Amino acid sequence: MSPDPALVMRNLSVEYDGRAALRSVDLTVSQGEVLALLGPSGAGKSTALHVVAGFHAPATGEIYINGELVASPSYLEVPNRRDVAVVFQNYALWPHMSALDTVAYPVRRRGLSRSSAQAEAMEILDRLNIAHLAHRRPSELSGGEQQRVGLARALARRASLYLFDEPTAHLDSHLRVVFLEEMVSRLRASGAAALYSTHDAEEALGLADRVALLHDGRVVQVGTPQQVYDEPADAWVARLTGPASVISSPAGPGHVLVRPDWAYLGGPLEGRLLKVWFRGPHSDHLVESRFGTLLLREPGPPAHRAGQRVSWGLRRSWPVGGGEDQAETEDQISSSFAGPE
Amino acid sequence: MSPDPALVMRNLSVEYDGRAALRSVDLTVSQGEVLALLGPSGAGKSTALHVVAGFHAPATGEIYINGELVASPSYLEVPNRRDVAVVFQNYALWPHMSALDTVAYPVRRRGLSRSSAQAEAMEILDRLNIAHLAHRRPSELSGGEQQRVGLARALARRASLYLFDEPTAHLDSHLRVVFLEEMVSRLRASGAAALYSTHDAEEALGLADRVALLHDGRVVQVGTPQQVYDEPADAWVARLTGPASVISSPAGPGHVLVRPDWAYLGGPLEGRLLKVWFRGPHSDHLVESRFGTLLLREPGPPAHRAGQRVSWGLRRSWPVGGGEDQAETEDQISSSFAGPE
Amino acid sequence: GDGGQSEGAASDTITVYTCVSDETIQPIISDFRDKNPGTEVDLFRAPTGELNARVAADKRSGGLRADVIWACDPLTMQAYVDQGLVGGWVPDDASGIPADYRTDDYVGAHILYMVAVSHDGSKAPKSWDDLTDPGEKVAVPDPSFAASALGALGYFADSPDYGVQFYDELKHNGAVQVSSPDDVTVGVAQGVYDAGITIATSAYKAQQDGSPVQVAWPEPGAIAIYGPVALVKNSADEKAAKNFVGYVVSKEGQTTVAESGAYPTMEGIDGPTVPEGAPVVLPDWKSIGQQKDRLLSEYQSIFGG
Amino acid sequence: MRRAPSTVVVQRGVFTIVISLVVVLVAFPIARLAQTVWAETDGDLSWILGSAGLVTAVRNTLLLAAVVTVVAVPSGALLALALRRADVPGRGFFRVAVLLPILVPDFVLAYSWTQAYGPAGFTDSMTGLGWDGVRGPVGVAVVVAVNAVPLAYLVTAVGLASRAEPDLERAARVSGAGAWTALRTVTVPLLRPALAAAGVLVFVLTLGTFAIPQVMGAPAGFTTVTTRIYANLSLGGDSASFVEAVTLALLLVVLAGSVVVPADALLGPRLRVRRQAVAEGSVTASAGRAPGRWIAAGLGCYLLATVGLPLLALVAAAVTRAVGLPPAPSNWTTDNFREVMTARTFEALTRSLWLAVTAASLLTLLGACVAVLERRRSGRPLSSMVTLTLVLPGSTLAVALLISYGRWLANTLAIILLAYLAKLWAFAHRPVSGALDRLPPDEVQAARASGASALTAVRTVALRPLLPALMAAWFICFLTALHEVTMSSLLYGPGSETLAVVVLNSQELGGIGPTAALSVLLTLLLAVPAALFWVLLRVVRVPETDPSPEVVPHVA
Ligand SMILES: Nc1ncnc2c1ncn2[C@@H]1O[C@H](COP(=O)(O)OP(=O)(O)OP(=O)(O)O)[C@@H](O)[C@H]1O
Ligand SMILES: Nc1ncnc2c1ncn2[C@@H]1O[C@H](COP(=O)(O)OP(=O)(O)OP(=O)(O)O)[C@@H](O)[C@H]1O
Ligand SMILES: [Mg+2]
Ligand SMILES: [Mg+2]
Repeated sequence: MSPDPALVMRNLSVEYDGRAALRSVDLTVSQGEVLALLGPSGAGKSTALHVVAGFHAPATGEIYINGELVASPSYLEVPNRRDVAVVFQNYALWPHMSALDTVAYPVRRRGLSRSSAQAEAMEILDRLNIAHLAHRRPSELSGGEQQRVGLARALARRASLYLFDEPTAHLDSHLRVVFLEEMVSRLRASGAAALYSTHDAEEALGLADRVALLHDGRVVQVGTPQQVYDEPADAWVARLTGPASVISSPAGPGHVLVRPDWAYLGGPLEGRLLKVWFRGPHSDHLVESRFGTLLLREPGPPAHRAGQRVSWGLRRSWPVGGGEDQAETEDQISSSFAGPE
Repeated sequence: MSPDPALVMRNLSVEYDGRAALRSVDLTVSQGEVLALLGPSGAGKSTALHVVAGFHAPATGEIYINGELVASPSYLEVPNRRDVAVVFQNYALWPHMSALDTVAYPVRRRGLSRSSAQAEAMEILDRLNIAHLAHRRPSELSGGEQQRVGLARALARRASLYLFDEPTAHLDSHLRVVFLEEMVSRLRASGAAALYSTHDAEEALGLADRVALLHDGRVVQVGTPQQVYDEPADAWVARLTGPASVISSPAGPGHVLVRPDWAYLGGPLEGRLLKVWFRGPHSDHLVESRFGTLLLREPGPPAHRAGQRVSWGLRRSWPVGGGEDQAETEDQISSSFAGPE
Repeated sequence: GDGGQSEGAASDTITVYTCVSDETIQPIISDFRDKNPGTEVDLFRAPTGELNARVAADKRSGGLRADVIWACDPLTMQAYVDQGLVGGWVPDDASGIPADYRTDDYVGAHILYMVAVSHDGSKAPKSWDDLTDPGEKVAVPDPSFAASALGALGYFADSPDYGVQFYDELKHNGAVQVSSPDDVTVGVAQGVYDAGITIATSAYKAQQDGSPVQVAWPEPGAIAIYGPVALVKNSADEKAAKNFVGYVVSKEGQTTVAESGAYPTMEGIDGPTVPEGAPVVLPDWKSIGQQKDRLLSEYQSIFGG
Repeated sequence: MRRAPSTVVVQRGVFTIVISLVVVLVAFPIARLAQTVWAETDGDLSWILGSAGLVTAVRNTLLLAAVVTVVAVPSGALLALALRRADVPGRGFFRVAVLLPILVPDFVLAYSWTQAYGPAGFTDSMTGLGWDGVRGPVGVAVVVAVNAVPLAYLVTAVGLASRAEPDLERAARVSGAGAWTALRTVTVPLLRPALAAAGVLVFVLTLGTFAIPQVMGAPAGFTTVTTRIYANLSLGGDSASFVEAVTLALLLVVLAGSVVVPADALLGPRLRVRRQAVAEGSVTASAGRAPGRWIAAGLGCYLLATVGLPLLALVAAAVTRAVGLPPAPSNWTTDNFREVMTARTFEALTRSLWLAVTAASLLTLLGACVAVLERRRSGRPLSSMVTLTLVLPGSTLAVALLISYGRWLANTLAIILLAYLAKLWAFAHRPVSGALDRLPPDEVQAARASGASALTAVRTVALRPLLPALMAAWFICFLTALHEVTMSSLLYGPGSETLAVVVLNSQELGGIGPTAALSVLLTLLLAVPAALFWVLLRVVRVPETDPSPEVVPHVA
């Protein structure tokens, strides 16, 4: 395997007729690494994947795959000459091909015979539990089934760099896991790397070796899941990587960031319950106190009702730049946890 | 408002050239209620929505909207005569229309003038944070942005029954909440009802008044979120509605179902940690014991490492039909929580 | 015919079907109008093929919608007669027209002469069989396409010292068939062919326009194909129609024909060029009519691809 | 299945109208022909079908049609794909230029080719490279093909325009497919409906083509069914030859039917791939890695050969005093143009324009209706039916209409209009049908679910993507109707002379100078609308704005 990183984006910018969608992005994906691109809708995730795949030309910067220059403003290698496999956010399945032919397609391109290509394709379809749909066309498949065909096609490509664009958006938790395992095992086996775009913090944290946070075309933080979760660069990152409240620090001046699980009920501090949500394995409590409003998570069903006075405490907290506007944050919090009781 | 339920499906079956996709489904959505259709990929969620919207004819059974018969094997009311709004799983946006025109479309159909229609459309786009994209066509929008346009179009329809097909699949947590709030407030205001298809248990539990579990075209359980989570009809429902382990009951014969939060570390029972996952607000522990393997959730980052001996206990458990195959279940569990550490 | 009324035309309006070119028919009509004020003439002019189709269709949908037909060859006209569509009357003063050019049913109103046209530089044929001289690239019009060409075929086939083998020899010397006499003229003018059989009018027109061609009236003679005019049976406007036919074959009519650049049938009217003492021969239309299919198939066995 | 009232009425209504029109324009006329034959032969056709050379003629006809289809359709498709690329310089110009052959009547085109390439023609007199074969089967095939390419091009182009699906090609590329593989495995298969439509049109059109084989085939004794039909008519004062002509025409109908009907029945539904509305990126050209300017150069050569020289020869003929003279200034004249531009001509021109516009508009509507109805099982035969009249040579179709409606409509513009509708219906239907197949149903459903009635949904959502196809259909019909010769010259009466009739009647059909002049004028007259048409087409196309890879040089 080449010693060079699997993917290097250097000072990469992409524009759509004048509007910048990526702004001088610098990212490196080492061999065998899974890098999650975590960002809200419109952040530029798909754009990043597409420019790496070779669908767009960069406005500035270069892209290297396995140390080889594949794109610069003056030079563009065509997609099929880049050793990448792509899962499209909208599947991009071929209406005239059955699931089997679709997945066999990249295998055929690798030069295998029709029959062996179909055998290999069948295997992959089977792993994603859609072998029984092998002979249906996209129009006869459900959304999630289509997405799985798209996934299977990418896996069949056997590339050294996989580009996944929200590949599990339409999969239920079980299938999601099945796919992730399949994906990981393949990566491990082939030592391939992956750039994985998602808007789901939990998925990114649980899956990736490193997470890159994309905000409006810019990379605002790169780090291990633990890092970006426990030590977010700012309140924006904090909220994107999971539930978080910003309150004025009980122990001195400035503001601190508090994850729901960093706080607990029955501590030294005073407060009042504003809202309680049952969330299955745990419940969330919105607690009002003189330090601000914060969200607090306890395992199991709710023990108190909204309106009750409660005592609470902090296991830990993380200082954030004072730039945060308290009020705005509160809305954010309450909103980001509203929903009918 | 009419006293009849917003939607009644009676003994409803749908077939795609011979293959059944819905099998004699009986469901009722009362006025103002949000009913979540929770099911794995391919369960028949979209089919159910489409047949209610009037895109397919039922093979058997009837559909009543606000007490009015709209579909039976012998009669089919056209979609525009049904008081429904639809969000398509694949958006189904019109390639030649700007976001603004798209959202103004249903308003225009309500007979409003072009200008006032556009004003109303603009308002909705603004609430979903895409006002600045009003003049772009679908091909110039990101996936999530397209989905939001699709949502806006449905909200602009002002129907008495909304059909949402995995409407938040491409939205980040923040947008998801914004949309849900918008949706709920509109439902509350207009007293409209919603049939909400999703594969995300947490979303279903947090959002819906009642949850219907769809398995291979059949409804296997209907109940409040609390009911389906705490008292699942069977192990399949249990796993679909959230993490769950099935172990042989420590207190006597038979098998019991255990949610991760029903178990805690430091209890009377013996075990060994097989795996630990950091999941942000909490961590999951896979514990091996003589009763079987179970998943256990503790708030905060992991306190132990895999391989360590631990003691554990159960806060509560739920008996399930012995029909469960233990071994199969274990794989299921471990798999459904695997993922690279 | 009754079509005349079904069109709701005024009762003193007559309809003329013809294949004669506009240059000829228009002056005739206007001149006739001047001489018969109050009689309107509607014209349907089309190449023989379309004309036949129109007549056939009329016949099968309520009868001919014409009062007078002016065809371009006797064969076609005879066929109409045989179907009882036209004829049964000719003007009394038709005697001005040579007997060769009339029957009891129709009278020749103009003549097409099939002559030889040759490119400047290549020698003009003295007699028809000069065309079979080796080295001459000759173009002949397709007799299954143009009745005039069929007339020529008919003549040669009948004449003892030619016969169908004349075409055989032509073919052997690399003669080429083109679709219409006009194409012959064009082809020769361009030098694609050295010489060819075509219609005098077309050849002379090219020559006058300045095309590099010469016209010859070979021995035993230019083949004369006359265009007969006839009265449609039970014409709605017998009187006006008869007037028209009468006029066309009258001295004035024939003069107008001549002035328009076509060859009149009436003798003693100075029309377009006919070289001094140029010989003229006549095909036997009766026999041509009878053995048309045999002629054509024999011809096609020679020129057919 | 009962549907709710109002839509039932609408659908039934449209269906009934279309059906009855098919009867009036197609079924009844053909039936009348058949009945005529039957009545006048007592059903004994042996003497006709057994007649000498018929077998050859039929063989020639079928062979010609097959060859032309095989040549023209791929060429048209290639043009369409090439001209889709954003990086081809002068794309707009090419898009118009490619269509020029449609502007020229068949026999003029035939003539111009003999002038350009034949012995003593352009190339011969300049470079000494004359092509004898141009007057013969090969020449016929080439010219008919050249004449058909624009049609194939137009049908495929609108198929492409009706929907851009770049992600599908991108997916092929990242699966490891080279440009051509992607083209072969994804782009072309997605075009199949349009290609099939083009194929049927070209095949049937060629079966029925007359002028070109007549003018260019005669020297080689190359006969087709159509030339035999005309031969029978032109020597056919007698009933027998007329009946023979009609019988042969019906034979053509049978030939066409036996190809088209099975094709439609079998292929039609299979070719249709149901699309799903997916978010679409913008177009990345993928027609190959060759830089656009090479493609442009190739196109240039093609156009020069197929359009440039022949049209030049045409212009030369139009301004030259007499045939056979070198086109030197000394021989130039405007006579031909003056001959064409008489008061009668302009009167006829306005009439023809009116006729062509009406016909084209009605046809587009009818074509669209059939395209929609054929998707219902009950409507499927329609598409085949309306194709049958296309194969009838103009002369025979005109006869059929006269026999059917002459009693009431003879000598009126109405019957000419009917003839155009009957002849060109397929022209209007097939392109729309081909484009409709690329329209995802979800988008219409979304409109319905937004409260739009069936008609509103079509108007607001379906119409726009189909606009290119509809405009193309209109355009083809308009042009063809504008310079249609045979039918109008057989059907016209006092006060209903069309442009072609007036001009071509001014001397025997085939008189080249004025006819050339007419074609030149028509070309000029129509090049303008043609240009506008393509500009419009670009405007209504789903936008293709993208920094496409081809704008940056590739490394081979
Ligand atoms: N047009 C069709 N033709 C044939 N089978 C179909 C068609 N559409 C859906 N199906 C099948 O019907 C079943 C239900 O499809 P449906 O789209 O309702 O599933 P779903 O619950 O929406 O799944 P997902 O969450 O993946 O969208 C699936 O097994 C699918 O394969
Ligand atoms: N073809 C295009 N033309 C113009 N603007 C575009 C185009 N495609 C994307 N954009 C814009 O570029 C930005 C980034 O788009 P991109 O698709 O990369 O977002 P994303 O991160 O994938 O979002 P999502 O999670 O919703 O898919 C968005 O603001 C979008 O509006
Ligand atoms: Mg995206
Ligand atoms: Mg679905």
